[in-house]
Amino acid sequence: MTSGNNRGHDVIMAGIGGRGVLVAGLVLAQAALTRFDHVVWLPSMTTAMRGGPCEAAVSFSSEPIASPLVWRPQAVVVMESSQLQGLEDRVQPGGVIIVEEAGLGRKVKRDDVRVMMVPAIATAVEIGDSQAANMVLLGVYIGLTRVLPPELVESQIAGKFGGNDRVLSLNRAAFSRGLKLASS
Amino acid sequence: MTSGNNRGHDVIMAGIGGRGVLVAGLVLAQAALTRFDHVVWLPSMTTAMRGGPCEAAVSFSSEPIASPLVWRPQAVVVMESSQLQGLEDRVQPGGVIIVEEAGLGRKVKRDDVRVMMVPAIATAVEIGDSQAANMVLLGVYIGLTRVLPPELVESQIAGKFGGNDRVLSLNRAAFSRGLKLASS
Amino acid sequence: MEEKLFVQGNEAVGWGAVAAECEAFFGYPITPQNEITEWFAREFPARGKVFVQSQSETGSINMVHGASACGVRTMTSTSGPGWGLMQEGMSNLANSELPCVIVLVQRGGPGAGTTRHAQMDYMTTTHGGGAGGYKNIVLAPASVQETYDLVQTAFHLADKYRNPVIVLSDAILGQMAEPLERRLLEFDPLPHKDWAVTGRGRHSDGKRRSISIGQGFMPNPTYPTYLSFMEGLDVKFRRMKEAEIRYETYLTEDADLILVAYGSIARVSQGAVNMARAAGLKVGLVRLITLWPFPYEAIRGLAGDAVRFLVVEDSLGQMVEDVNSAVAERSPVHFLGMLARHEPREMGMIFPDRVLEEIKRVTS
Amino acid sequence: MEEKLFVQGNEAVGWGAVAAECEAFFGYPITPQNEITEWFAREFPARGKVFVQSQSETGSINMVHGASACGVRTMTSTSGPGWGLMQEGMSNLANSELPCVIVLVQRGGPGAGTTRHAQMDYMTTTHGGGAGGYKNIVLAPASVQETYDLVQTAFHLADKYRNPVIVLSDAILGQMAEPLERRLLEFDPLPHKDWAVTGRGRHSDGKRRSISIGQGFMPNPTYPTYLSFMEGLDVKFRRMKEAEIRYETYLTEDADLILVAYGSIARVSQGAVNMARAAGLKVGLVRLITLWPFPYEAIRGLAGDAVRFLVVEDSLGQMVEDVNSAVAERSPVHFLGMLARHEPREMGMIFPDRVLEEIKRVTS
Amino acid sequence: MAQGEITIDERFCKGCGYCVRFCPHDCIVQPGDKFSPQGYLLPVLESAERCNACGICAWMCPDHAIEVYKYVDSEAPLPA
Amino acid sequence: MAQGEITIDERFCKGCGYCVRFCPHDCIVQPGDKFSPQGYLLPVLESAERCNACGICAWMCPDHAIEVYKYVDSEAPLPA
Amino acid sequence: MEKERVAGIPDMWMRTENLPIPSCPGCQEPVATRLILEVLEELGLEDRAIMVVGVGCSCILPLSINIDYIMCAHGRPPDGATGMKRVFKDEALVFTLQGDGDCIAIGAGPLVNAAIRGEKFTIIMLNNATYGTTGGQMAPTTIMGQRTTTTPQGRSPVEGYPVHVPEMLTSFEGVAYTARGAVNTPANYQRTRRYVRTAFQKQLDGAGLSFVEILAACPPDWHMTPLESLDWIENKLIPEYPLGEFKTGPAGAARPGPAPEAVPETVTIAGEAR
Amino acid sequence: MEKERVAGIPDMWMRTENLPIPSCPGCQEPVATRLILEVLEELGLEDRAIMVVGVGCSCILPLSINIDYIMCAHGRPPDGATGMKRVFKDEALVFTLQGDGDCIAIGAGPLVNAAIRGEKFTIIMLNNATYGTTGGQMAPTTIMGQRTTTTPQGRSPVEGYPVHVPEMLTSFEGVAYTARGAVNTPANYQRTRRYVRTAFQKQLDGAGLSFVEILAACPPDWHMTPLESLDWIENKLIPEYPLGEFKTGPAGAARPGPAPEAVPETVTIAGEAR
Ligand SMILES: Cc1ncc(C[n+]2csc(CCOP(=O)(O)OP(=O)(O)O)c2C)c(N)n1
Ligand SMILES: Cc1ncc(C[n+]2csc(CCOP(=O)(O)OP(=O)(O)O)c2C)c(N)n1
Ligand code: SF4
Ligand code: SF4
Ligand code: SF4
Ligand code: SF4
Ligand code: SF4
Ligand code: SF4
Ligand SMILES: [Mg+2]
Ligand SMILES: [Mg+2]
Repeated sequence: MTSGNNRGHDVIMAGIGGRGVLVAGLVLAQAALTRFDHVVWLPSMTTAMRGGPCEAAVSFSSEPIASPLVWRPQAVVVMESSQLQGLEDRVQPGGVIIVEEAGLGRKVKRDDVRVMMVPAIATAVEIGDSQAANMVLLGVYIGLTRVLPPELVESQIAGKFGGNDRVLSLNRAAFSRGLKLASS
Repeated sequence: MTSGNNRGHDVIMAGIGGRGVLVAGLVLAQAALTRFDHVVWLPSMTTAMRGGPCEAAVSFSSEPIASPLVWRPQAVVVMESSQLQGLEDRVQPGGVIIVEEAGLGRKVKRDDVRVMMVPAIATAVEIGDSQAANMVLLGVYIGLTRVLPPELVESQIAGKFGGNDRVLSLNRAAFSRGLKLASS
Repeated sequence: MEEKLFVQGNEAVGWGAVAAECEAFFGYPITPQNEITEWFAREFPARGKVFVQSQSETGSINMVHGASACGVRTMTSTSGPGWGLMQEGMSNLANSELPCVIVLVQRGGPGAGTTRHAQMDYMTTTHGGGAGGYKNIVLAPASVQETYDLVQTAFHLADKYRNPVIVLSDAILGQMAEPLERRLLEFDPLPHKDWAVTGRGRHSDGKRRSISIGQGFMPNPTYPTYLSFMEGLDVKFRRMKEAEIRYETYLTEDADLILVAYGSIARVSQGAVNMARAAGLKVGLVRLITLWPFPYEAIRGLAGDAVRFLVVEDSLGQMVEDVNSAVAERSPVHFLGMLARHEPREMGMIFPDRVLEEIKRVTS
Repeated sequence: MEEKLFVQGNEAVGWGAVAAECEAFFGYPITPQNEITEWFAREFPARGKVFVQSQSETGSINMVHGASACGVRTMTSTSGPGWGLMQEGMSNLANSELPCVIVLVQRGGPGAGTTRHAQMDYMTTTHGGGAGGYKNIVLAPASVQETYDLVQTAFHLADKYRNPVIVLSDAILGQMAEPLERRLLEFDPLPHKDWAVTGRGRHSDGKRRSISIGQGFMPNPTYPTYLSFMEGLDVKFRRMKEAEIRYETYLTEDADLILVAYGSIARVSQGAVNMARAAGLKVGLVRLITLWPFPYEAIRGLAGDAVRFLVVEDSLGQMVEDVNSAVAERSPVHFLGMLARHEPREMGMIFPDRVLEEIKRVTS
Repeated sequence: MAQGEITIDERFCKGCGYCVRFCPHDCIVQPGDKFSPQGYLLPVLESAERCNACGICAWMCPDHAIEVYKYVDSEAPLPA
Repeated sequence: MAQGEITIDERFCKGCGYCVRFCPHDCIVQPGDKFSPQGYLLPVLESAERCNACGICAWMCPDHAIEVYKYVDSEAPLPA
Repeated sequence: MEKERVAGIPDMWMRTENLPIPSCPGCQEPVATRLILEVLEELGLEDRAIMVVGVGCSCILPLSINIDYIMCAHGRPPDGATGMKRVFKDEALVFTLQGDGDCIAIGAGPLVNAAIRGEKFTIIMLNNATYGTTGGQMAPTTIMGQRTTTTPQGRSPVEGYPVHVPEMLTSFEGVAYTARGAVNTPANYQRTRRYVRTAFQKQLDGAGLSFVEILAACPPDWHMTPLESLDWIENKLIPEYPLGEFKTGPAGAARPGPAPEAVPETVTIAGEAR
Repeated sequence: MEKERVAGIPDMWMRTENLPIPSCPGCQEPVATRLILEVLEELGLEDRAIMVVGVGCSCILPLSINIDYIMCAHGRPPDGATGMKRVFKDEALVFTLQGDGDCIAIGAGPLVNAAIRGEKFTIIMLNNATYGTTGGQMAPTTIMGQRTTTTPQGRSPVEGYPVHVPEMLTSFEGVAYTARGAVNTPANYQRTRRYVRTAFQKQLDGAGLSFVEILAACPPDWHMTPLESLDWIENKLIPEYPLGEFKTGPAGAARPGPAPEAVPETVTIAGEAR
């Protein structure tokens, strides 16, 4: 609502460059596109640093989306714990904060939102590649918010990584581990 | 006066590029500088043509000169007869038109100005170099108008061409031939 | 052409160029427009069209110059520093009366600045640029779809006036993805480019053609003198001013505060207007589509004692100068610029909530 | 320094640079500024100073960039097309906060245009240029003497603000010769250039220095973030606007028609004012010396029901936009531009007599 | 015997002297007292009888002021 | 017997493996299960006894993450 | 006696209003241009040829030449020609005519990169060892000791050394042909004409970039008479700039077509970049 | 046991807030930079050295290097360095650090003209066969068949051929030294270090422009792991770009000082010109 979007959902996924945060957002956006007429995916990253802060804002709605810039999302997904800082206060009351637990030296302070701390990197390493942490978190997000049916996301994953079997099964596995973590 | 110059003299010397019209104007301006506090020399030429139309406007005055652009000069000196066209009408009544006679297919129409047609190229060739036609005309102009004492101009000629004996004596000779033509 | 895509604004540029039957693209990498160059590298050769990665933006604009002289539709794209390098070329294209499209994806300046969003190239595209006081239409899309549409429009206008046209995007618009419907726009028919330099043998009249950056000093039949050329340009620029102003109003009828914005910030502003309306405030928006020609009359028409203006622009204040000039003291004009970004690093942004705050401040 | 010379405006640039203790000149030939480059080629090496003929104007401005970073006073000069080629460099200098002086001798545009006089670079120098919305002071002399004086002033202001300064001459002013008195102007003292890049060993604090076109994205102690840099620039540009406006009024007190002009055309206009006064007309002149910052307040202050303005400018109309904006409909604003030249070839000029004609037309 | 002849258009000639230098048969001279309307020293075909219409003076003339004609009953083959 | 030793700063290492490849004495390995805080595969000095403090791993490390120490009672001359 | 016109003003030369050529007495740029026209005629290319000029004294010549042409920015003819040749491909013969300053001072970037890309057009550079148009400043080709308005004491090592473009270009695989000629004697004229013909032929064969430099007199800026200028070419310029062909072999023929080495994932959405 | 630090982070490297170097895993630009720092230290030039960078991945490195530097426009380091070296003369050692795109695509004009003028500074070009910063587009150095984001099918002759800069520069009299090195093995590292030392020494001797190209891995844009990248350098890049010195002789020594040939009249007021 605060973005001027009347009927829809806004989420910010944040992390550091090169770790798949933009791709996770894009998979989400493309999945949303099968259900909503209006979808915006807005990536953002820094100039100077390889591996600097980076985020994707995804909005979807059944009505036209005015602002692609989202100040108060319903959810934030934080893949690099240092990024929590700037985002914590921005989530709408009643919203969701999902955050990578590795390196997170503190608790989330907000008590008016649902919070989930996720060992996404560890889970991804377990599956075989730390790079899949993004899909673990995407799974948690979908599992927790149910903004979209998981199958829609899964089929986007299939579409996106279909060309490479290893990568595909890795990402699939990561996503379903995320879903499971959400329901646990 | 029409240039907004209150007390002074404006002359336009016109010709084609590479034939010394700008230098003639400059010699005049530098000579004027020994007598007047305010002197402007304004050259102008075309972009595209070697040997295209070219002119120098010279103004001198005891008071500050507002416009360097002179619409109605007291005198015009035309070294290339085709240039007469645009300038003839601009001379102030009572002014002077001095024009190279070679190639001039017609009479000057103005009857409210003094007109002198000068065989400057022929005279210069006679002296030894057609390039000195500019000084012939400068001589005629000074002789006719007496806006400056001829000695002042002569000493500028000496200063300017002092480095090269042949050129110096050529220019000197041309100038005094001009003076003579004026008084004839 | 019913296909619906989900693409970035930068990719929509490519699709728009295909729709406009652009034949040749010349570009040099620079963030945040890389997706444009890469799109053309991928898609143009496959369609038998020309893609050349130039050695620099100066190279791009001069290759565009050559291709445009051939009579085909051609374009380039760039950002910040690259735009600076095209200024001599822009001036030459204007002199040569060569149509082409330049997509400028704005980033933060000056200098290398940042590769992130900003709207700091309003003045250089609308008032300045290279030497010699030429003018060019500047189209500012505010969505991926509109980027696609305005690229088509830009090619039409370029050919119509034989003049470069700028599509002014920005890093937000270029990078964000939205659904895109690939519809072909319809335009009035344009005359055959009889002026094109194609080799003497192809001209119906058997006479050779020439295109020169020296119009005005090198005489040609259309412009035998410099002044005739100036008169020609003057008439052309006036025609553009009269015919090509484009803007959109949103809820301005009853508004006592009218926002003025363009590009991605117009979207942000629209979000803020929606929030303000929800809060019962009578706020509207003028969204500029052409930055040049600027809708002076339209804005002046909206001005008056009962109305205020708030210009929102992700810069230190550029378009606000033209709004001021249009309003001519008939209404107060407020400004919200980049210093209102939410945080000091380059990722700082002007959010709708901040605009709303300013709306409240101004109206209270 | 009592020596009195008779020199062209272009040569006065050189003498002004010597007076200002400029140490390095970089330039590329272009008419009508060639006498400047040639003056430095002749005079600078003989004085142990640096002259380099660059390979292009882009080269010139970037060599100036390097030399300025050393902490010495440095400059270049150019015209029309060369100015276009300097736009990326101008934007980079503004980002790097490097002082330097650029003398732009205007010629007719756009493109190669003509090598002759015109005043068509008002907008590009004051509003536009390269990307990123930087600002720079633009000084417009109207005589050979003032060219010399303003070159000195330009160096002072460049150092004072750590920003490029433009001296905007034109072909008439650059080519015409007038007497020149070589007087040294006095300025407030300036701080030592502690920021200069000279090699680590020369800094009193032993700390290395750097100068970067990436201020804003590459953090430094002064500007740790992009926004802090923008704030810094904003403050600096505001300071310039407040402190550096320069203009001259001539017979405006009782005038019911006020001409506004700059550069050589201000001289022409003054001639016309003299003629008009002689004819009993109450006409005055505002001559702009700084084109940016523009004297909005001063002009607005002169405006009112009893007054009209006539902007005279050898262009299709550029400065007139700012005059319009300043006057804000308080007075009618008329315009006399290059289409009023006396003849259609490039040597056509706006003569004082033509301006007088217009004065009469407007006042009758 | 003359195999050809040349014409020099005085409107275009700028008196550079290239034709004089390069005529392989020394046919052309610049007398020194003949000026074009613009004041350039004009060359003239002095020894027409030696001209074999080789064309060299025409190619080397920077002002395209020279036209070369061959007498058709002449059999000499032309270079280039 | 070890003539030197190295330290690898885990904050800086990005797991490229250059040190592993270039150690002339095969002292360094990347075990495959040790990650840096940023998720990079860390190398470790496995065969410290073979290290002669030649410094190669340090120069070749793109992230300046390696420090090399020579034991002072060792006499072996160091290259470069 | 019947007579037949055998030489004179080239067929493709159009005199504007019977005006003289707007260049200085003794200028050899029109001579070099004439030779190009002869080759175009010989190869029957008048209808397909497109000339691209930059800014310099040579840029006014095409006004009088009856083929299609464009004038583009100073130094940028290789860019303009790239745009044209890429559009027209085999359908046009595209060549530039550039001054030495245009070509290798301000135009060095476009030139070198056209060579890198192996563009399939022809560059003709007129070397008059100076900037003629702007009144005789130093060019990169100005020879040591030569006085110009920006080297009033003569070019010294402070200003560097004369550049040898055809020699330099030999190192580029995309360059098919380079040569240097002169028009200071009838023999050199004919030789240079052959170079230009070969260069055009290379273009017609699609072999790569072809380049011919032509030494040309600029008497006023050399501060000499026209005839002295010709001697100066023989005695000073040619020793610095030897005439001849420097590269004649085919370019790129040895290269296989694309043999992809590294296969990027197709990423349609950009990550971080500058 | 006592221990002595014998290698590690260079003395002149300043780590900002203990952050890692902001380049990708396996990027060899910091390795090449390290080698330069070693030479500066060895020659005792830390206090007089000034580094000039353009725009590219290498331009962020000087943030962490404890010598004076400037960052100037993309491709313009030779211009910036000209400005600086002409001002400081012997008092400073000026060198550029440029990417290949910076140096020979957009920067070809400044490079060639610095060579023509015989500028007395040093250019170090990092050849990673791509535009690293902007995400892996084709560079002039991209090898045949190499896939980049702008040659998705691999570079083919349509995009021309890889450029060999040190070889090309040998034809300039103002160039004193050119070499090409790599840092893909410890031996190449040491060899390249010698090249850089020689290049700096040439500058100290005032011999002319000195130039060193260094091959450097860019794993992400090559779509390889870091170790695969090193192999690719050995197997693909070095065969295209042979290592070694290409010009070592003194430049210009053979040239006499100015010996004016033509004496212009000193004209202070301009005539017609363009
Ligand atoms: C960008 C730009 N800079 C400078 C000029 C001025 N200019 C016109 S021609 C020329 C150089 C001419 O030299 P060259 O290319 O050698 O040709 P020439 O006149 O000697 O035939 C210059 C510097 C210009 N037109 N455009
Ligand atoms: C005028 C301009 N054009 C484009 C860019 C964008 N840009 C930044 S770095 C770069 C190329 C980098 O390639 P290279 O020089 O090879 O350096 P690398 O990143 O590979 O080290 C480009 C095109 C720019 N900053 N400025
Ligand atoms: S045609 Fe040949 S022989 Fe006849 S005059 Fe000319 S050069 Fe001499
Ligand atoms: S070559 Fe031509 S221009 Fe020169 S003198 Fe002979 S005819 Fe006249
Ligand atoms: S210092 Fe030498 S021997 Fe020791 S670990 Fe490093 S590379 Fe191996
Ligand atoms: S070389 Fe350096 S960055 Fe690479 S693995 Fe070894 S320690 Fe880590
Ligand atoms: S200046 Fe030189 S090149 Fe230009 S027209 Fe005159 S002689 Fe020819
Ligand atoms: S993109 Fe390539 S050159 Fe740039 S930091 Fe990464 S590895 Fe290094
Ligand atoms: Mg030349
Ligand atoms: Mg690179």
